[in-house]
Amino acid sequence: MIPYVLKRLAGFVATLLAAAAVTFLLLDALPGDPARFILGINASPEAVQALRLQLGLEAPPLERFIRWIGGMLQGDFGLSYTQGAPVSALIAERLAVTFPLALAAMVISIAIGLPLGILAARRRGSLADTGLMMLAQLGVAVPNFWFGMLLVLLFSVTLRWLPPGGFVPWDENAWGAIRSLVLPSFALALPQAAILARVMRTALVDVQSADYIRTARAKGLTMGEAVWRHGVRNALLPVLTILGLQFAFLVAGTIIVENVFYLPGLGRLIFTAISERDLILVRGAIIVLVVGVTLTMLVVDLLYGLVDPRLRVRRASR
Amino acid sequence: MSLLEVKGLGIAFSGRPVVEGLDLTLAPSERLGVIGESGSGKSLTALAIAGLLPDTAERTGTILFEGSPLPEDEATMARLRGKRIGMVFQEPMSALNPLMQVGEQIAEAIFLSGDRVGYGTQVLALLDEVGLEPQHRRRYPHELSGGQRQRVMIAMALASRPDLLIADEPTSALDLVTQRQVLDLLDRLARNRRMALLFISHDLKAVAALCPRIMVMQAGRVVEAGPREAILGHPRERYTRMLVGAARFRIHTLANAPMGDPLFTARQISRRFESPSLLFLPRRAGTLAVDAVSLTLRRAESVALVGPSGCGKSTLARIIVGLDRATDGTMQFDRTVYHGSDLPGALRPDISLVFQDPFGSFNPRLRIGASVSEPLRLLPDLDEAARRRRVADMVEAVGLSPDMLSRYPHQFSGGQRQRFAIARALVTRPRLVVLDEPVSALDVSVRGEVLALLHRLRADFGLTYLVISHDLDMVRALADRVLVMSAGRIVEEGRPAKLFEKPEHEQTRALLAARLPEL
Amino acid sequence: MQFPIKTVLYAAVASLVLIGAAQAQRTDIRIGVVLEPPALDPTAGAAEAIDIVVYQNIFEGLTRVDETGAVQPGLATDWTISEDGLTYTFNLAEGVTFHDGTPFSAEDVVFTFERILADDSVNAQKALYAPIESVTAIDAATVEIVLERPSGMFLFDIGRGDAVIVSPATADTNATDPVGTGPFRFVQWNRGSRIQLARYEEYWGELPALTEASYHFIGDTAAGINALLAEEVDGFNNFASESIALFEADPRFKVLVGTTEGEIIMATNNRQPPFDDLRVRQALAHAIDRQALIDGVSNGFGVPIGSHFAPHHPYYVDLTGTYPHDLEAARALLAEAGFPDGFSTAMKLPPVNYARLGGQILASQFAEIGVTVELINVEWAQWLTDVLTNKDYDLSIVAHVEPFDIGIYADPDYYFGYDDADFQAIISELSTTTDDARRRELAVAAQTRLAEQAVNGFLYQLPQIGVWNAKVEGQWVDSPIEGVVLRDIRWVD
Amino acid sequence: MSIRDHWAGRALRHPSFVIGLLGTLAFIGLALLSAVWTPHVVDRVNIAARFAPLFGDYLLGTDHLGRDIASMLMRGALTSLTVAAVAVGIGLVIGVPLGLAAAIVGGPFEWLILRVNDFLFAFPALIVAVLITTLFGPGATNAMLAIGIFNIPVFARVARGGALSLKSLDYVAAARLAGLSSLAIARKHLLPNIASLVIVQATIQLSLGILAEAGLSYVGLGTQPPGTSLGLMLRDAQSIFLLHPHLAMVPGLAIMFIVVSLNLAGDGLRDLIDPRLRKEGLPRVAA
Repeated sequence: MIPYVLKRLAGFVATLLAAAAVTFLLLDALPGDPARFILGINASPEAVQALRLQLGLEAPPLERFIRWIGGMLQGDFGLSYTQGAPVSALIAERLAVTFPLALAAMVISIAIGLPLGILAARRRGSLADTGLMMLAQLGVAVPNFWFGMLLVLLFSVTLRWLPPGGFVPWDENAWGAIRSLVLPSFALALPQAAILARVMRTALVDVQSADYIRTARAKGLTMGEAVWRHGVRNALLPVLTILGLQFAFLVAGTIIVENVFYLPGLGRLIFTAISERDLILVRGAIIVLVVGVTLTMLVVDLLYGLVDPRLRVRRASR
Repeated sequence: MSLLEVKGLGIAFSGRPVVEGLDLTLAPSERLGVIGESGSGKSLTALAIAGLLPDTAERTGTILFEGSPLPEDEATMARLRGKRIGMVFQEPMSALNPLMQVGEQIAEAIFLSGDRVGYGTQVLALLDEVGLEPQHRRRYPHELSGGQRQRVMIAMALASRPDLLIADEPTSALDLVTQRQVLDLLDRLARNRRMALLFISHDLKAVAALCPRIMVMQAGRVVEAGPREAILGHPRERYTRMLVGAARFRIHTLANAPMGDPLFTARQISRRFESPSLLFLPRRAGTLAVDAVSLTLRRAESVALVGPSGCGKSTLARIIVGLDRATDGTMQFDRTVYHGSDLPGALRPDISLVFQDPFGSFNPRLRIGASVSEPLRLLPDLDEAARRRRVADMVEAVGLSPDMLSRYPHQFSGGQRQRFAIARALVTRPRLVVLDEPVSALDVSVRGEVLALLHRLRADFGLTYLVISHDLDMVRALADRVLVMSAGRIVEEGRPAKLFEKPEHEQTRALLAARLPEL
Repeated sequence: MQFPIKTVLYAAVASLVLIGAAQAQRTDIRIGVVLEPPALDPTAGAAEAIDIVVYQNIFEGLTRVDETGAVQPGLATDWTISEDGLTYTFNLAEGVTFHDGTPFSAEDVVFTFERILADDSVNAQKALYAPIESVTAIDAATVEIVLERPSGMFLFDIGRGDAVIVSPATADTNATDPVGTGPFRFVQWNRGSRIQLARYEEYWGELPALTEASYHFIGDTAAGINALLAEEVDGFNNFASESIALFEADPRFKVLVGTTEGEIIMATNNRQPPFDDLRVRQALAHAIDRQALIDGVSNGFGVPIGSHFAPHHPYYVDLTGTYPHDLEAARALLAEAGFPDGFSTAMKLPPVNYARLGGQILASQFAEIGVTVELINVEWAQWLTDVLTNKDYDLSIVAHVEPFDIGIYADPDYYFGYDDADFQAIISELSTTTDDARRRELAVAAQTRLAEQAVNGFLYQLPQIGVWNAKVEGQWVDSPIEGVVLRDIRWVD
Repeated sequence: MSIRDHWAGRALRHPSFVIGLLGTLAFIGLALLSAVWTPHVVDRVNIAARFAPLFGDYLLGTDHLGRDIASMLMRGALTSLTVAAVAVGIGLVIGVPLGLAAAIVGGPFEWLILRVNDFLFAFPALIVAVLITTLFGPGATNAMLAIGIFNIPVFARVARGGALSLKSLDYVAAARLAGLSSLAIARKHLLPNIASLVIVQATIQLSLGILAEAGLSYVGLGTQPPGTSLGLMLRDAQSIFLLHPHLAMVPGLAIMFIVVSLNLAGDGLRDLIDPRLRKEGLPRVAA
């Protein structure tokens, strides 16, 4: 197992370094000057220049890049230009919304997607199967900001069960925080659940025609028992691959859903920070997002190694 | 009362019949061999008996097990299968659950057959009975060789002490030596456990070696059935006669081996494979696939390189034709010295290779003509007309017609494709042709023709052959001289007749022993 | 576990009390705003979003501007102005404390103005306070400010958010933890979500009715509508115009339509040909159909303007008739100026609704007189660099929200590129006279000059469309200065 | 050619494929038609005719600027399709060669390409879109670039997977024996055989591109006025949904219709061209 893990870790670190470098370069090339933005229309050039010095925008790019990376390793992401607060605090505050949202969406999509996929596979060809698969087709096709709004109109405006948006901080009222995450995570989870259902169904249907299932039936298991004891675990492999990719889509989705439900998430932070040219905040936030996505892919890779012995155990001698 | 009685069995898929009017009876501990080519419906018959037909199949006729018909409802049929019938399938690669240790999979079979306690020791007993070591039980399928995996399958089938063992092509995916060991194992087990055996195969010699009674099937019908001596001795049906004839090779060795001057010599060729190491960790010691091999091929000579799978013969072949590079040692073709993939372009037309699997050797998206003329790129000075004429000549030389060139590979049979493969190898008029298991993937009936073709082409074009194989009968029909390889080294050399009478090296003896008795 | 009789009893009693309390008047308010402020120090940032939260709520100036735009006493209860209009003596209120308890004194006023005028000051409106020569504390409760030259707007300018009085102890941290003397103190800021204020019980003046106030940041209009309809938010001070019909028809809500200090103009680069030719600018003025623009962009909400002046201001004069919507006249003027079949130009639009929609409507209106307009959408930061700083533009649409800012046309290198001696004379006299009648005359003259010169396309005044819970009173209908003043807001039955 | 008639024969017995194909072709037809003709001039602002009702003198009514919804739908479909198509093009042109090269060359070069893949993947399309639009200003072209960049790793992954399974086959070795260079082998032998894999993935990425464009337009980074796209129409209509529901319903349903059609066509294509494909359980990568 060790060489497999080390290989994956090396890849993880390399991807992160590349991401940091590209983010830094891209943002440095952005036109527009943060100091001018803070001081507004009528500010005098001297005031703008004073602020630029104060924010350290004048140092050469490479030096700033090294300082930034060094700082990040010790958890210091620098100070935000516009809000003056440490970037790491700002990000942590927003992460307390985006991370549980993405996690909840992932859990919901698995909780809905997998059972439906298994149900559809078990009743292959029946009405339930075609019905579920049509539903899955629709699930993928609905733009999530539109679906989100329809959810709000039904559950908040008409039924008044859940808040239409906004976020009650965890420390103030944990239950309120959970309530404000329910609708957004469902809006986010819908397309992912649809994809998971389709992949699970296809995987299970393929598994049913696999040779080792026939062997298991020969040993005295019924088709259902054989699929359950042998098939599901093998069917999990393609599902795991999709799960690994899905976190990246969830992150993209959160940015839109945070807008629809006006949640103080990392996505919106990046948006406002970019339009306000708060580059140091943008850089920090993007890196956190990229780490989140690559970390999940690493975890899924390692899980893959765990589930599939073929990856971690040496091949038979020739 | 017979153990198994099948009356008027019919299997059809959406109306199209695949098996019709099949009758078969099997007494307890009796053995029946079913012989038939691919597509004859023999495997479907076995699946029908075990109640494993796919749900899209429509079954007619009756199957009685100890007098009572097979239960309709799946659960009871599954329990019956588990307790009374054992099955072994053809593809060892995919027949075992890749994610579960083999010991566990055997234990599950024991658990299902009823005795819930002490199955740990039973697993060890079964492993031992099928010739595997105790530590194998913690291995995963991909860590075992084909033969070992087939033994695990057999152990699983025996777990429930079945009265009937159905073996569907159990050895056709194995190399000859392992094949013989598995057949002997099945024979011994059937006798010790007094199990009835339904042995299905396309290899007549394997069926004849194991079963006193034989049933011949063709296109879903039983052509002939009866005791072994009757079927082999004086077959009544024409199809059976053709099958028996094809299984016996006409041995025709050349009167005197032509003693041309040496065309190709290899000096101390070795090939080491490094294990995949991480970027930073030190490289671990690799395995030595070919170990200091030296050989010479004379002009127009046909030499065979034989050995069990994994002895390095294919690796050596790849190095000789320039697909791979030797880690050390040199080779000389005519006056040019090379190490493998550094074979100069000018010499490439002179050496060519015929692959084993006819299905994988042609690009499905290209017309067969384009594939056959591809090697002509090595002869840039040929103009278009000369190019087309040469391809047409070669296609006719291998017994096919040029107007087939515009068709696609999937429109030809295995035999025809192998002929096209040979035409492609000869289109550049090579002097040395390396043949990697040229006929082992073909149906028995077609093998004879292809071997005869190879024989004629060698005579017509004065070709030098290097034939790679593990099938001694085929080798004796084609080669003037035989080199026996084992674990990367050539251990014995000689004329086929001498080797067959007085084998010296124990590897050669093992290969000879693996041959099935003549019909 | 023995059944917790006691706890159940308490719960029952508590819930009864709660229900009882629900009938009593609510004293908390939740206000929706579209933009979140980048920081909370009004003296170190120009964003309007800052003043909306803090102006007259957390911070106070010497004077304060009321709902009509008039100047009222603030921390200075009364003041005297010398004959030559150069020396102002302010008497400060007694017993005033900052929210952190430190007492307020004249020293704080001196510190505040020295901080604004310092070389490294980052105050956005530093130019307004340039005329100040000295600020001296006569005694703990009296401050004297001496000017270099008289300034008609001085009392108004020190009432703006940029000149609120800050304490030296907390000046540097006001951006994230504002401490002022106002009726509400800062409680908590959950970034991206909301800011909470609470009534400052030791406030020196009259205590406001509200005990708690929170601002909720909702950028998306549809989300805002849902928040109002689900009664998660009690009102928006200035809401998008497209769904107002929804709230006018709903008895739970009331809609207050007023104006702001924001003039929406079609900025024209007077130095860039062909716009340096007065006839071309006049032709464009004739081609603009203001009412169609207002209907299209803000669903009919908004007052057309003929010059750069807020209609709710006492000195306002209606000059929309200077160049009435007349396509024939426009085509004639273009021909006269040498463009018989029009010309093509480009319009850079910042990322706001009135600009992006307005641009499309103006483009289709100009197309009718042969002027083809290419629309280029830019981010704010890019607009500030391209248009404002480098003057690299032909036309643009933007709102100038600074109160009484007609003076910007007197600066020749301001991005309009307008350099007119007569106008500059009017403005310089206006800024130095304090007599009201004379100021009105000058203001009218300035407005008329700009209108005739058609310096820019004067479109309409940015409306303030307030959508509130029907049971809330005391909000300002107009907003003569940036801010949502909570002082008078209360719940009624 | 025998593959086509055999293929068309089986196509008719594959209902969902036929529905998907017809839906897609109808949609593309309408979109292309809008380039030459639309019921009304698409971007003519006519305030007086705002919010005209359904089936009045404007078939699908008019929007908040008085523009005819039907014409906007057709032109919007054209923009959405072009954005998604160009994005797929970018993914194809860069992703597929990368994937093939990784499979053939292998070793550290393959490791590098896989890392670039992961890196490109880790950047959510929206963040890339935001960065690009702030660099070059928002607009349809930048949406194409952003979604295109997101497609590259998808196609690279598909191409590499396909090529790896073919690389060990004999006809590739035969080609190498015939002296073909790696590049020639990739072009002549590998590319045609992974074509079906790539085509299927292209249809799926096309449908996801349309959704991504809608997402970008929703946050104001996709197509900019006066241009129009389905996403932009949906965003503008979202805030007046309660007053004029049909303004949001029409673009929303149009997006769903084209995405479902494309997915059905894609899956149908996969089953028809290469049944073996489905067996490999190629995980459908969705954005």
